[in-house]
Amino acid sequence: MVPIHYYLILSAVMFITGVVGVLTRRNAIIIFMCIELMLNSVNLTFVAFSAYLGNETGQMFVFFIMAVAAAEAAVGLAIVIALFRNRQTVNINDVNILRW
Amino acid sequence: MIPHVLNVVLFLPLIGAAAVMLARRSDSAARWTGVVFSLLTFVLSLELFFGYDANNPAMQFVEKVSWIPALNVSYHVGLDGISMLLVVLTTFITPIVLISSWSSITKNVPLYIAMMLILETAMIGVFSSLDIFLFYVFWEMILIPMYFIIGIWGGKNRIYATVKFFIYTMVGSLLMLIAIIWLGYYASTMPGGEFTTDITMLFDIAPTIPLGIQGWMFAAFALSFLIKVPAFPLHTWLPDAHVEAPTGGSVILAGVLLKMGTYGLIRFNLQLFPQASLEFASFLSVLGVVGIIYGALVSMVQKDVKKLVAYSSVSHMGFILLGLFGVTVTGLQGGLIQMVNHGLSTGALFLIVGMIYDRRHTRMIEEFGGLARQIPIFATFFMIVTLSSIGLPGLNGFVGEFLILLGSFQSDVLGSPWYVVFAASGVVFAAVYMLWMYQRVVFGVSRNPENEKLSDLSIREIGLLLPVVLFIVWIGVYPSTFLDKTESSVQRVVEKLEKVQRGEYLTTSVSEQ
Amino acid sequence: MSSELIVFLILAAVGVLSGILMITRPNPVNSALFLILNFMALAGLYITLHAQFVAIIQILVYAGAIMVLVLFVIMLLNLEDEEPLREQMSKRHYGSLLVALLALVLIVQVIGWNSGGTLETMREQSPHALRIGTVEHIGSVLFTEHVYPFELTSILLLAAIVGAIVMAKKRFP
Amino acid sequence: MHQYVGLIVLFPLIGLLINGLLGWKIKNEKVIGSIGSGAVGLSFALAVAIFIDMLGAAPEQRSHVVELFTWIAAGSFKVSAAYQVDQLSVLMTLVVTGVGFLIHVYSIGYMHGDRSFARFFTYLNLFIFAMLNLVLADNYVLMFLGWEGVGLCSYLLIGFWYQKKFEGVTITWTGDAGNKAFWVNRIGDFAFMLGMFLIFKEFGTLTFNEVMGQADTMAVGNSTVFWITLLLFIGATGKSAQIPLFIWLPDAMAGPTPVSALIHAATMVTAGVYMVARNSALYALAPDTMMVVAIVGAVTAIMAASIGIAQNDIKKVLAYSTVSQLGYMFLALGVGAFTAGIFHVMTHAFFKACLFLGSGSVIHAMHEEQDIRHMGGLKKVMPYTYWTFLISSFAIAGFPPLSGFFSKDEILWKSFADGSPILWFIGAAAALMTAFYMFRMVTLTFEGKPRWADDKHPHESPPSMTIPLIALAALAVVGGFVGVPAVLGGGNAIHQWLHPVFAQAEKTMALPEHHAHTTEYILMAISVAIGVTGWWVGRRMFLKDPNADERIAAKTGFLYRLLARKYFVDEAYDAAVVRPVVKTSDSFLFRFFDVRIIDGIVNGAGALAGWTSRTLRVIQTGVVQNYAALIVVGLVIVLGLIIL
Repeated sequence: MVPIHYYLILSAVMFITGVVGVLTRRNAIIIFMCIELMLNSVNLTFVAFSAYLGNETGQMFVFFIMAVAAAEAAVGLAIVIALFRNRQTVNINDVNILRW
Repeated sequence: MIPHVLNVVLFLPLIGAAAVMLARRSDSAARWTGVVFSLLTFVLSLELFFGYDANNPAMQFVEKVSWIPALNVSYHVGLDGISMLLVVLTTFITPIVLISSWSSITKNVPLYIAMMLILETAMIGVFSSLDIFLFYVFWEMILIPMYFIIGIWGGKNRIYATVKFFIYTMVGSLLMLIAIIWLGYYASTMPGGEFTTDITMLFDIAPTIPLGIQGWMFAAFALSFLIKVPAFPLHTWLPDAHVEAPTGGSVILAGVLLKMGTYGLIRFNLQLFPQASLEFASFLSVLGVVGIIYGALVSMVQKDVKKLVAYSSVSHMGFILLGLFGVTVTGLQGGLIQMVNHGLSTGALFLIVGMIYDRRHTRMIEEFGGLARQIPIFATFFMIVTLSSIGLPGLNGFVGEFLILLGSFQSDVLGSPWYVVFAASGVVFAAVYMLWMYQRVVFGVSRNPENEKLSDLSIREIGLLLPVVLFIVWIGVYPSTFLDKTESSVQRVVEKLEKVQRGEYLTTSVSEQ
Repeated sequence: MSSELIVFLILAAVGVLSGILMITRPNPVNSALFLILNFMALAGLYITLHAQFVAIIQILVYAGAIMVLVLFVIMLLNLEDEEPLREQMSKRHYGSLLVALLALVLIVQVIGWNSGGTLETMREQSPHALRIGTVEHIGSVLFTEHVYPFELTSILLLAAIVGAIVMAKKRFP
Repeated sequence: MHQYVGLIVLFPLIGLLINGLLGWKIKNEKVIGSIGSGAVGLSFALAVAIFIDMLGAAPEQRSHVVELFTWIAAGSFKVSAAYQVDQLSVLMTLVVTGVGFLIHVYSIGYMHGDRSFARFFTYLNLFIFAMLNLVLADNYVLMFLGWEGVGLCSYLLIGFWYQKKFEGVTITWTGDAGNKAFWVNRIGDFAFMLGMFLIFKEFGTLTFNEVMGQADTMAVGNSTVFWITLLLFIGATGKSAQIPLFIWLPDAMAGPTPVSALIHAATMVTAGVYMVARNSALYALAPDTMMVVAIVGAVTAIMAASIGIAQNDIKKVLAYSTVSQLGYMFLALGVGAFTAGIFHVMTHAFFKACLFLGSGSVIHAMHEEQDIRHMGGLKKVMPYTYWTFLISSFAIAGFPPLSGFFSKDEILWKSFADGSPILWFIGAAAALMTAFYMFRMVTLTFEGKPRWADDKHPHESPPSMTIPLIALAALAVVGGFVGVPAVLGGGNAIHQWLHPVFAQAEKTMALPEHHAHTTEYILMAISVAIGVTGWWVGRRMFLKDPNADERIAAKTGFLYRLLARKYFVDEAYDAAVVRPVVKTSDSFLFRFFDVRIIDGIVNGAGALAGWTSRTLRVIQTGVVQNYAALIVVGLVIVLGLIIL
């Protein structure tokens, strides 16, 4: 049998992979994809717990997370497009307007 | 009798402010609306003055509506002689301020008028609140319009002055807030007590606080008020604020806002914490005396007329502080009338400085000279107000200073004549700095050809100064009109403190019960 | 080693490797394709957890809809390759990497390698697992117990649609 | 009649309101002058009426208090606007309004053509108003109102020609001289106020009658009373230009000459004398203070007289002469001769006003020339001025039977009899100097050959100026007869008149009666001899050689310079008091303490907050990845805490 730890550790590894991607890449779209990866790793945790606890709430969460992810994808990519249109780049190092 | 006249006086300016913002399409419409509302407020406030029963030391015109039941906070306002006088002073000064800015404020006029009217409501609120929480709300509410008045219509260095003014005041008032909460909490620890901020109740409860804690409470309140007064050495915001503020702002600042500090000391410090007041009386009197001399000496060497007047305020307010903490009826009465006097004469001085600034766009003493020849009416008003400021008998300044010094000299609390000996030397210095300045500005011959082209005061400007001068003479010749109104209220304050001094007041801490 | 474990390990290896490859490819298209592979592996893992409906949705929504959208945007923008990761590694990157790995170690520490704490009771899947992953069960729960969040989700999606249109379209003159 | 006393004060008030508010519209000098003079004239007439009324009453029924309204009341403190009509105040009122009226009339001529004619009369009326409050007040506070009020008028009138320069130590403009007068007076007033506080603390009231009533039962030598009287006396030294506060009076000559005559010679400066006399009952309780008063008076008398010798400005000579004469008055008060002091106030008002007005007439004629070295020979050109001036000079020098002889002689006699021979000697020496410098001045101004520039055309002044001169000269002649001493067979009417006012003091002091007339005769003869000597020497020396000063200066060197430069008192005050205070205020209190220390702390607190924020701002790079990295760091920290 596969204990839940395996799933959790796998999830953690994938999550950290996503984190590393977010921290190191410059292409906004790739960062965006890394975030999707992080979300998915969390989904895995939910589903694993759902199965091991015999409780469907975890899967409900996954369902809603996916909805949110879809919405996020739509808005996020729209932002990327708007950004590219204004700045001709998706390199986030060039986008530091947060700095006042 | 007008029903609920205090409510009307309190909120009419606020309604006026709303009306001004609605009428903001035209500057002159806004000006007229503002003046009409402030004059109406003044007329209604006369009802407060004449309707006030001088023989009754209790609060009058009381209004009470529950506000935050959970904290026992209510909208509770009312006047005794002390606050009544200051409310009328406020309503008297505000129309003058609005009319004085008739031609000098051209930027964003409706907002300016509205700010002044909001300020008026807040000031009346401060003086009439009988609930510390409400008081605190009004107290902080002052900051907002004042912040904008200096920050938007001020001089070159206005942002620095505004921030300084704001932060100075905030530092004090936050400590006061803590003390207010503690007071409310203390009330709830009394047997059968509950959290309250109603001062009519706290007047009886607070004096039972053990002396050690009372000292801290006293300090927390006093710091806030001393900054506002401003007492030495917490005064440095004042010259900056005055120099940068527009004329109207300076007048209202000197005329009314500083009085909030001394009023707070009478209303809260002396009455809520009598034991601590007696403990701290000599310390605060020393601050007052140092302020008198220090303000005068520093004032003497100023090159900017407005700054000179600002430092003279420090000196004058020092007198009031001394009068309050001598804790005698005479001294307190003097302090009270001196608050009104200072409002009138220093207010008028700022008006006058503003008038000359409007004409010459400078306030440097060295730029003037020989003005008496070009603009004699101006020089005459300037002279009268100057003399009032230096305390010439027959004008208002003398009555206040004399009573303060006389009262403090007899004071058992201070117990030494030296306070008065040093304070009275301020009378000499006042003559030195004011008349020296007057000599350099008005007498001699002109040091700048621009002065030759000056035009004398307009009818509007004369109309502004005339009522002030009228009251300057009135108080100087027949102060009883005003002193009679406050006598019984002051007597009550002093009696309480005297009782405490004799040890008659029952001091019981919670733990003992 | 049970067959279940072998399947898990294979899928896990695919997931991890595709993830790592995804974050290291200079070309965004390649990254996107590896991410799709990763999602596939995840879908497989869902199957091993008896969550058939989620697995299918994963393929349909993620690998299908979202990733197609991403690829579409990548191609629309016609982006050039980023310079190889090796060349742009800076102190900050190493720092990030270090911190991230430290975080991983700590997370694993919290989970515990193979044993410990409340997880000790979860060495096997629940007997209910088989039942709760079905479309029938999910549907009934979703439309009864979780009907309010479900309806709210529609509002969220509507807002996202409007937001996406507003932001992505050309400015008004 | 006495109940109408309020009107005496009211008339000048009305006059000043009319001239002050409507003067710019009236413009006509005659009308303005008539209103101003008329107001004072009416007051004088009423004062005469009250005086006559009082003469008819029994001596013990001559004192009344007329209360108008409560002025200030707070707590246990209450003062009223109330006037005390008694022998002393009526006498002073007569002098103030009488001399004041003449000087008002004189001013119509003197100020002719001045652009601020109405302003001048407004101020003069204001002065009379204040002075009347001072002398008529029934309490210290109202007296203080007059006290400061006359100081204000003095200030306003000294700086009346505010565009004119005036030379003096640290003085450039006439306004500076006005300021100096006001400030020095304020120092005196400061002491006066403290005196009042002390009185209120001790007696619980500030009304003269009540204070004196309580003083009646007090023991001589009471230390509180000593401090009270000393403080009041310091107030008097300010107003009456005594050591150490006399420095303002010579500079007060910057004002128009009628002002010098009215305020700085005849009336205001005698306020200190009046005040001490008013409080005679208190002073009698403090022999130590009396001693101080006498010594200060004597020293002032001789010091000022010696300075007067070396002055060349006609008004400066008269100014120092005034200081010196005031010294005499205080000498009289100090030895307990209150009547003699008041007597001298009165006679001095006559002849000194006449002298000042005469000098004004001269200055007018000489086109604003005030240096007596550039005059001479004016005797023929302006006879009225000369003769009145000469008569008054004889009066001040103490030639019998002119007024100055009687009053001065009484002072010298009392200082010898009730004081000490030393005081008498100082007084006599000062009298010699007085006679000398007066006739030096008369000779240089009016006699000898003309020394003025050719473009000057002196002429006699108009009647509006000469008539007051003649009237005052006449008073200077006959004024003394009210005080002819008993040894000369006189009834000493003024002594009789004032006796009830000073009875309490005299009872307390219990001065011995002097029956031996021989000493008095001898002293009288000496003082006449002194006067004659001074006259003869002064006249001879300067008639022969108008530049005799230069010879003396060359011979005595530093001594002469010391006198000419007024003992360097102004310079010493400037260096010891004025400069250090201003300098400390500017460079230490303001520039260092206020700006550096207090504002330094305030701004420092602000700067600290700013610095902290600037430091923390470094992490706000604006790069999203950095924020994300920080989130991870936060995660690590939280996890670390969980594990630990």
